Amino acid sequence: MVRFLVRSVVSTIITILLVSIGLFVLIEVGSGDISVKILGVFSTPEQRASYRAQLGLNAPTWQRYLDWLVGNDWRAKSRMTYPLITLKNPKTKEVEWWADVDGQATRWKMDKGELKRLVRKEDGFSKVMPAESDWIKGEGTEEFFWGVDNRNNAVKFVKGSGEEVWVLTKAGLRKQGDGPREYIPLRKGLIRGDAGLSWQYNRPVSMILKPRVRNTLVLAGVAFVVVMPLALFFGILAGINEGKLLDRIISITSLGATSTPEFVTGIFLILIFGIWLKVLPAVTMFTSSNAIFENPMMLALPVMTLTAVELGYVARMTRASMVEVMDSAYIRTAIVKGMPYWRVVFRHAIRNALMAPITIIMLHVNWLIGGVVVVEVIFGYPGLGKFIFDSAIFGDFSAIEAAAMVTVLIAIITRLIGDLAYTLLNPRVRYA
Amino acid sequence: MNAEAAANEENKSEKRTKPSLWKTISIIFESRVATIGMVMVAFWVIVGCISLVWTPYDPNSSDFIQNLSPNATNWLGTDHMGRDLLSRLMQGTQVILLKTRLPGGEHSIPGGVAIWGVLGSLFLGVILGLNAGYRRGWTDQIIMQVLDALIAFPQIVLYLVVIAALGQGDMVVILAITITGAPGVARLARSLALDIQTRDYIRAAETRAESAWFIMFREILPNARGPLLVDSMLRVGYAIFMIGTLGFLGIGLPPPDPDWGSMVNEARKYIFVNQLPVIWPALAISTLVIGLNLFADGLREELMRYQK
Amino acid sequence: MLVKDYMSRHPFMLEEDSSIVDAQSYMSEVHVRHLPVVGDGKRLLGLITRETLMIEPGSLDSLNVWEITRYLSGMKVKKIMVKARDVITVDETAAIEDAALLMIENKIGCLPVLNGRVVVGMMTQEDLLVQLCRLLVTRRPGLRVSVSMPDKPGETKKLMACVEKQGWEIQSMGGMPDLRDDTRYSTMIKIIADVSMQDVEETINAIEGQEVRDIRETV
Amino acid sequence: MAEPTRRKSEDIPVLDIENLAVAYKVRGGEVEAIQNVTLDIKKGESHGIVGESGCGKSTCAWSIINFLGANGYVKRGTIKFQGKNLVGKKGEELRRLRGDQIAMVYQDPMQSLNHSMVLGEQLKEVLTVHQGMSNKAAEKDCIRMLEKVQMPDAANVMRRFPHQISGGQQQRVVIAMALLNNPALLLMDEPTTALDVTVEAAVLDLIADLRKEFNTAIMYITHDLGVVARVSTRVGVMYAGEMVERATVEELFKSPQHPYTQGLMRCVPKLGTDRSSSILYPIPGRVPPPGGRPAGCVFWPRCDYVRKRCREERPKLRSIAGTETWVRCHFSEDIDMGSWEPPEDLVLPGTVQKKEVDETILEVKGLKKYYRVRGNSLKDVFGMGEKQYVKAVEHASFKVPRGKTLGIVGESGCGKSTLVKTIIGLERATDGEARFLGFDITNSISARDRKLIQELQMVFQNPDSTMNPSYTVGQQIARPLKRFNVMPKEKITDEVLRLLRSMRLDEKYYDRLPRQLSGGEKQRVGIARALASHPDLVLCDEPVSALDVSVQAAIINLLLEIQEEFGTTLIFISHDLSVTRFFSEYVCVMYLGQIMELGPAEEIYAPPYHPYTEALLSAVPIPDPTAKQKRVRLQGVVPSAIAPPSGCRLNTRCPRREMLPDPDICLTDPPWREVHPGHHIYCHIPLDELRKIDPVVSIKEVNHAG
Repeated sequence: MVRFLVRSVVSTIITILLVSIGLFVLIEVGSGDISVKILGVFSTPEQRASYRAQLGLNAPTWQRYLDWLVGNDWRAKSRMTYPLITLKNPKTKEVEWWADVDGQATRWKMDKGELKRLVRKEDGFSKVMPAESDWIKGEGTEEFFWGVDNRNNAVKFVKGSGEEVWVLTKAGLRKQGDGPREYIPLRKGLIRGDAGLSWQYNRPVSMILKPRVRNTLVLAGVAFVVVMPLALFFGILAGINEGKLLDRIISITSLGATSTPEFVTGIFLILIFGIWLKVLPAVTMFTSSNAIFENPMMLALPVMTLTAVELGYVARMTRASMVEVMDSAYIRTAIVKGMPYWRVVFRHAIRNALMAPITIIMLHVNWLIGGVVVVEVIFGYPGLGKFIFDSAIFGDFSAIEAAAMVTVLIAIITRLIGDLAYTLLNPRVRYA
Repeated sequence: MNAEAAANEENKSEKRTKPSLWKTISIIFESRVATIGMVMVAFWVIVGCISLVWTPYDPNSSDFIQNLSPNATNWLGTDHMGRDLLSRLMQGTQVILLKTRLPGGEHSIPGGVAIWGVLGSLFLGVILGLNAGYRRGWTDQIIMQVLDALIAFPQIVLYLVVIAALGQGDMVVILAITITGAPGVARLARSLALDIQTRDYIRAAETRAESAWFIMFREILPNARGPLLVDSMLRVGYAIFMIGTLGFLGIGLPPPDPDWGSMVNEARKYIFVNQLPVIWPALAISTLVIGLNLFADGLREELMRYQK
Repeated sequence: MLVKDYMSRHPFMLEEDSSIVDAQSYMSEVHVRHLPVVGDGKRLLGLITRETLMIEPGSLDSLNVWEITRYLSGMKVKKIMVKARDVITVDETAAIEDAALLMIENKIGCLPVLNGRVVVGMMTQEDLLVQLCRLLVTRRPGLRVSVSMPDKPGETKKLMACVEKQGWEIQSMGGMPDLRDDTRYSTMIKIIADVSMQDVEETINAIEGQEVRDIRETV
Repeated sequence: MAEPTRRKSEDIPVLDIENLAVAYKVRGGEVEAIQNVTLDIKKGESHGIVGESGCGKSTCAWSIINFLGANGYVKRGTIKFQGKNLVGKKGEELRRLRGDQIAMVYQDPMQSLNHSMVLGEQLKEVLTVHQGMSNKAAEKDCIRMLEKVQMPDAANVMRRFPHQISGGQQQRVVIAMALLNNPALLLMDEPTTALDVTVEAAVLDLIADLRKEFNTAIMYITHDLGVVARVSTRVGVMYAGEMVERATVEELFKSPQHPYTQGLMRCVPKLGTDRSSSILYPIPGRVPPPGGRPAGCVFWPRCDYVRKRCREERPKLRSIAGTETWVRCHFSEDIDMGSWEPPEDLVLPGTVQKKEVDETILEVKGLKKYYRVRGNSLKDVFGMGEKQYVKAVEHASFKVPRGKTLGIVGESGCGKSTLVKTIIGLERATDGEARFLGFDITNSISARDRKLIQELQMVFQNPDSTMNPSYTVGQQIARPLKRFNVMPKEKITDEVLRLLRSMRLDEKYYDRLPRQLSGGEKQRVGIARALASHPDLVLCDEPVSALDVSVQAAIINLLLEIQEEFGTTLIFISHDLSVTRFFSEYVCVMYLGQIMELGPAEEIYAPPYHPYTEALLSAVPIPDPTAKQKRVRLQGVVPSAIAPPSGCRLNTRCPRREMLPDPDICLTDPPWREVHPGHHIYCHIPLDELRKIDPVVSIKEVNHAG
């Protein structure tokens, strides 16, 4: 059993790594030149090149992958004179990168060919101080300095060469002089909770993601709690009545339910409960990301939609498993031993019959997430699914990468739990 | 009289013919479930075929009054732009089942997006699955590990990622269906191969020192085709489901040809006024998927009975 | 020689909600006079005998012929059976002579044999007789000799020594106090030997104090 | 022996079945699985039911407890249990009978125990549900019953799961479970078929003991004439859903009355007979399926004595005057088994002795095959644990002369299949030498020359999996011909047809698919395929063990004939000692990867024995109730092949270990003791001691073939 556990965990970790590589490659490489997408097709090659440099896109793919996954502050640290620190911006709650110069958080900028320190004050603003003494002699006559700029990049300023850079501001691209020569866009990396900046919201992805994930977990959790007992009940009921009318009714209904896409079910539920019966809010406006806690009735229709689809699927699985178990030799033994029917069903059959569905349900969680995306889009529910969808439409890469990783993580972890549950249910594995 | 001779004589009445294709097909009709399923599927295929040469009206032009209920001219009514729903519904079958538009939009090849996607995943999945199941050991571990990673992606998220990266288009949808379907097919093919490769006829082939590819594709695959066929049918169902969902989300098959999902998507904004433009394509998707499911279920049962 | 070795195992049994008509026909079909009534895995609930099936005419007085038939056919065994607490039973580990005593004392013809509360067999008078026959092996060819000897220790030993000396084979033997003369003891031995009755008689009579009372051949 | 007169009630059978017919509803009608079964079983009697597969034996048992599935029902006849009719009983009444008065044990113990419940729970509920016993009391009773079925460590077994005990122990648990409520009737459906011979023998001993102790009536269903001869007092022979003969076991084996029974007797080799002294006569044709039984006597299409009346009139089960035998045949009095002649067109293998050739075709020396296994500790997961190996074959050495047959016998897990797989190259040898025709064959098959591969072919065990279901017979036989370029392409079809004919299959089989063939026919095709490349050595892995006896005989004859015709050398693996003896010139006995005894067949089966051979011989069920076998049983269970006992691997279970003055010597490797040149015994016990042991089996010579 130890072996089994360790194997699953190791395999899970490898899977996650593979997924992250696949995801990164697909998005970063598959999508071609990102700068075109962001700057638009009318940007000049020069503008794109400058922008790419600022995003650190000129580094080799493997390095970008590592930066994305585990961060690149250590890469920057090795070049910089002063140690790097992170501070929270009191206003936006965002994490900012600073250098620690004698206990003072400092950034740098070049102004008219001169290097200036920006020292952080208590109130979050910074004061400008000259910093010509920071220059370091390099090879030849070149003098340079590695510091932090005010866009959270580790940058290399070179004395005398006022690089011209194109900076993307809210008003569009603007040309600036006195730019640095090299950029390392500082990040902690995905596994340290830094998923980068969302282009769509211009805020760190991880900050947007948290409440979204929580909302989705609430939605999926409630749906799960509703679906499971019902589905298992109907599945078992159909299974022990195989071939009878009750079985037919349950089977056909559940087939119908699984074969109807979520968006159709959702729309019809809105139609029925929201418009004709007027018992539930037809159009839900989620004013804030905490709205679901203020008005839980808003959950009703999304949960019902998810339930309709999942119920049928799980019930069908359970039925098939139950039919198989009821046909097995040990059930025959129990009947031949003269056990009462209900004892046969409850003591002998159910435990074995649930083994298959439980693993399948856990494997099925990623299917459920698929459903969640659609349901969230239909109902405008501020969850992870809607977030992925919006990011995909917008082309917000950092966001979609992070969100996809989260869904994959959820899927993989539930699968791991499924494996464990199976192990606990099945003594043949438990004592192997 | 010797009894064996008698038994042989009895056998002689059986003709020396190979089991005909018709005989294989006829087992479908032995199952009521499969027959019903096949009729439902066949209905939509025929509708699609007809729509290739004829639809009642032009599906993309607004020839009629908006939001008509069914009447003698427009049997299923019209939508919010005054287009004939029957024509649009018929046309909607095409991209799913009958034709795929090549990039550039000029040409299309026969076979719908769902079909090609499933064929793609079948091709990829079978190769991977057979190798994993027959060779076992490291090959198996590596293949399964990669497939595990793929399977870990929720399908729709994978579609979204692919579409975000590659943009929209028929080929992208096919690619997405292929990628999402292949792990499932591979798992099935692997488990079948694992089972079949324990059989003595595989040992017999090995004692003839047949190559691994021969054993995988000539000895194992033919015996795995039943379950694979059944599985593929279910997969076509899922693919249709998915295409519908993508269409609904507005990121599926590109315009101008209507597909059922995008029809629902367009019509849902007007659902307070007219429910029919939502109901028809929804019904179409459901019936087609249910048909495929029933067909597959019935076929599976018959195949199992047949093998016994 | 315990009850469990000599009872009839797997006896015929009835369930308590069988009708008495069924019970009656079952009895005659399987040729028994006593049927234990059981439930819950052969646990004893009662006993039905030929006698209990004879219903007192008094209880039927008020009924006419048709009603009697209906009354009887609807009557369940549990209504007329001897209830378990009144049934005299014997444990399967009892000695057979104890079982015999029980039957004699209570003047009954059968004993359900229990293991705990579960009926594992039936012991009837007939079973005991069968065992008596077996004990005395009446059915094999040989010589049956009844010997009368003084009722004191050592006499049987003398007889045995004599038989052994002659090389006769003893099939079985049994003895009990002489009912008419309480100083003497009667012993029956069956021997298989190729000798004449006369020889046997003479040889045994030669033992001091012992006397052949009867000798005959059995087949 | 004259018994005191028993009472009438004692004559009422526990089970009395009369004219039972069971039908299953199928699509488009119904089929009668059994028609006209009549039998009775008395208290304490063990009634055997024997017949080939598809004869309705099991249906018969299931119908007694009315467990016929949703589509089966009793169509005619009565089933009386303790004088009460069971037909039509259902629901609560039936449930109370099942497991209380009537219990059942069937074939596969692993499948019939619930694998997610501990054994104790499964045992106890029989008592708690039926008798309402308390959990504690039930526990005590269950342990006592487990001890009665000689389960070691009974109290502990109660807490185990089924997969944690061995197959033989599982069957003991199932038997204990059946006996807990002291049932009057015990139905046993092939309870030992899945078990090894020595385990089977122990279970059969147990059943016999328990029958005496509990006086339970037993209905024992089996296909094995040997088993039936050992366990039954009376036997019923079933054929195609009918009871064709019933008699006491002695009568049945001494003078079988029905032509089918006689045919069966001629099909099975008796332990000790070999190909030079007797011939097996298969019954031609096959058992008709339930839907296609002939009119008249069900057996007439296969009967050698068929007359007009047989085809028209269905015979009744009638009593033969002056005996306890019942037979369903019009003419059984006219049939004299002694004067039976095989029909002229039945082709039989020649029994001529072949000329001696001294060429060794295969030589194996010190061959080893180890499999790496992974342990379960954390260390092993990371590959840091100690390497563990299953020692499947250890130091195997033998020679096979050209044109001869080497039989390899042993129980499951003894390594016989691995040995053969290593020879043919499906597994690569770990160590040792193996030469075939002078070429090294310790490598795997892909490294061998194609010409060499062609000379070494294999016949497989399971007829259902020996052929690829997707290809026709013709295609499958043609494949090796193409593969090895045996002949030009255009001649291949002719050659395939020729091969088919030599397997006694005519050309219409060419286009058939495997599912249209019977088991025996599939096996013939398998043999044809193996022979297509004209190999010098054919390895046969239990080629007949999955077949019915009548078919088995035909296949054995076919193999003998082929050997005669082509001079092919055969290695024949089998767990059946009688068949191996019949078939082989040389026999090799294996246990747990080690060869225990090796030598000419007739010497293996006579003293001096290796103690393991002795135990095997004592366990073989012999189809002759008069045969006397000594009871030599192995103790305990087969040890794990990962950590086999050191020295002689039998030392944990050896029945003769105490013959040695110092039993600890068994922990060292025993010497190869040479009895005669070519006959070796791997044992510490000196030969002279072994010679003193009496023969295990003594059989009176009765030759049914006349």
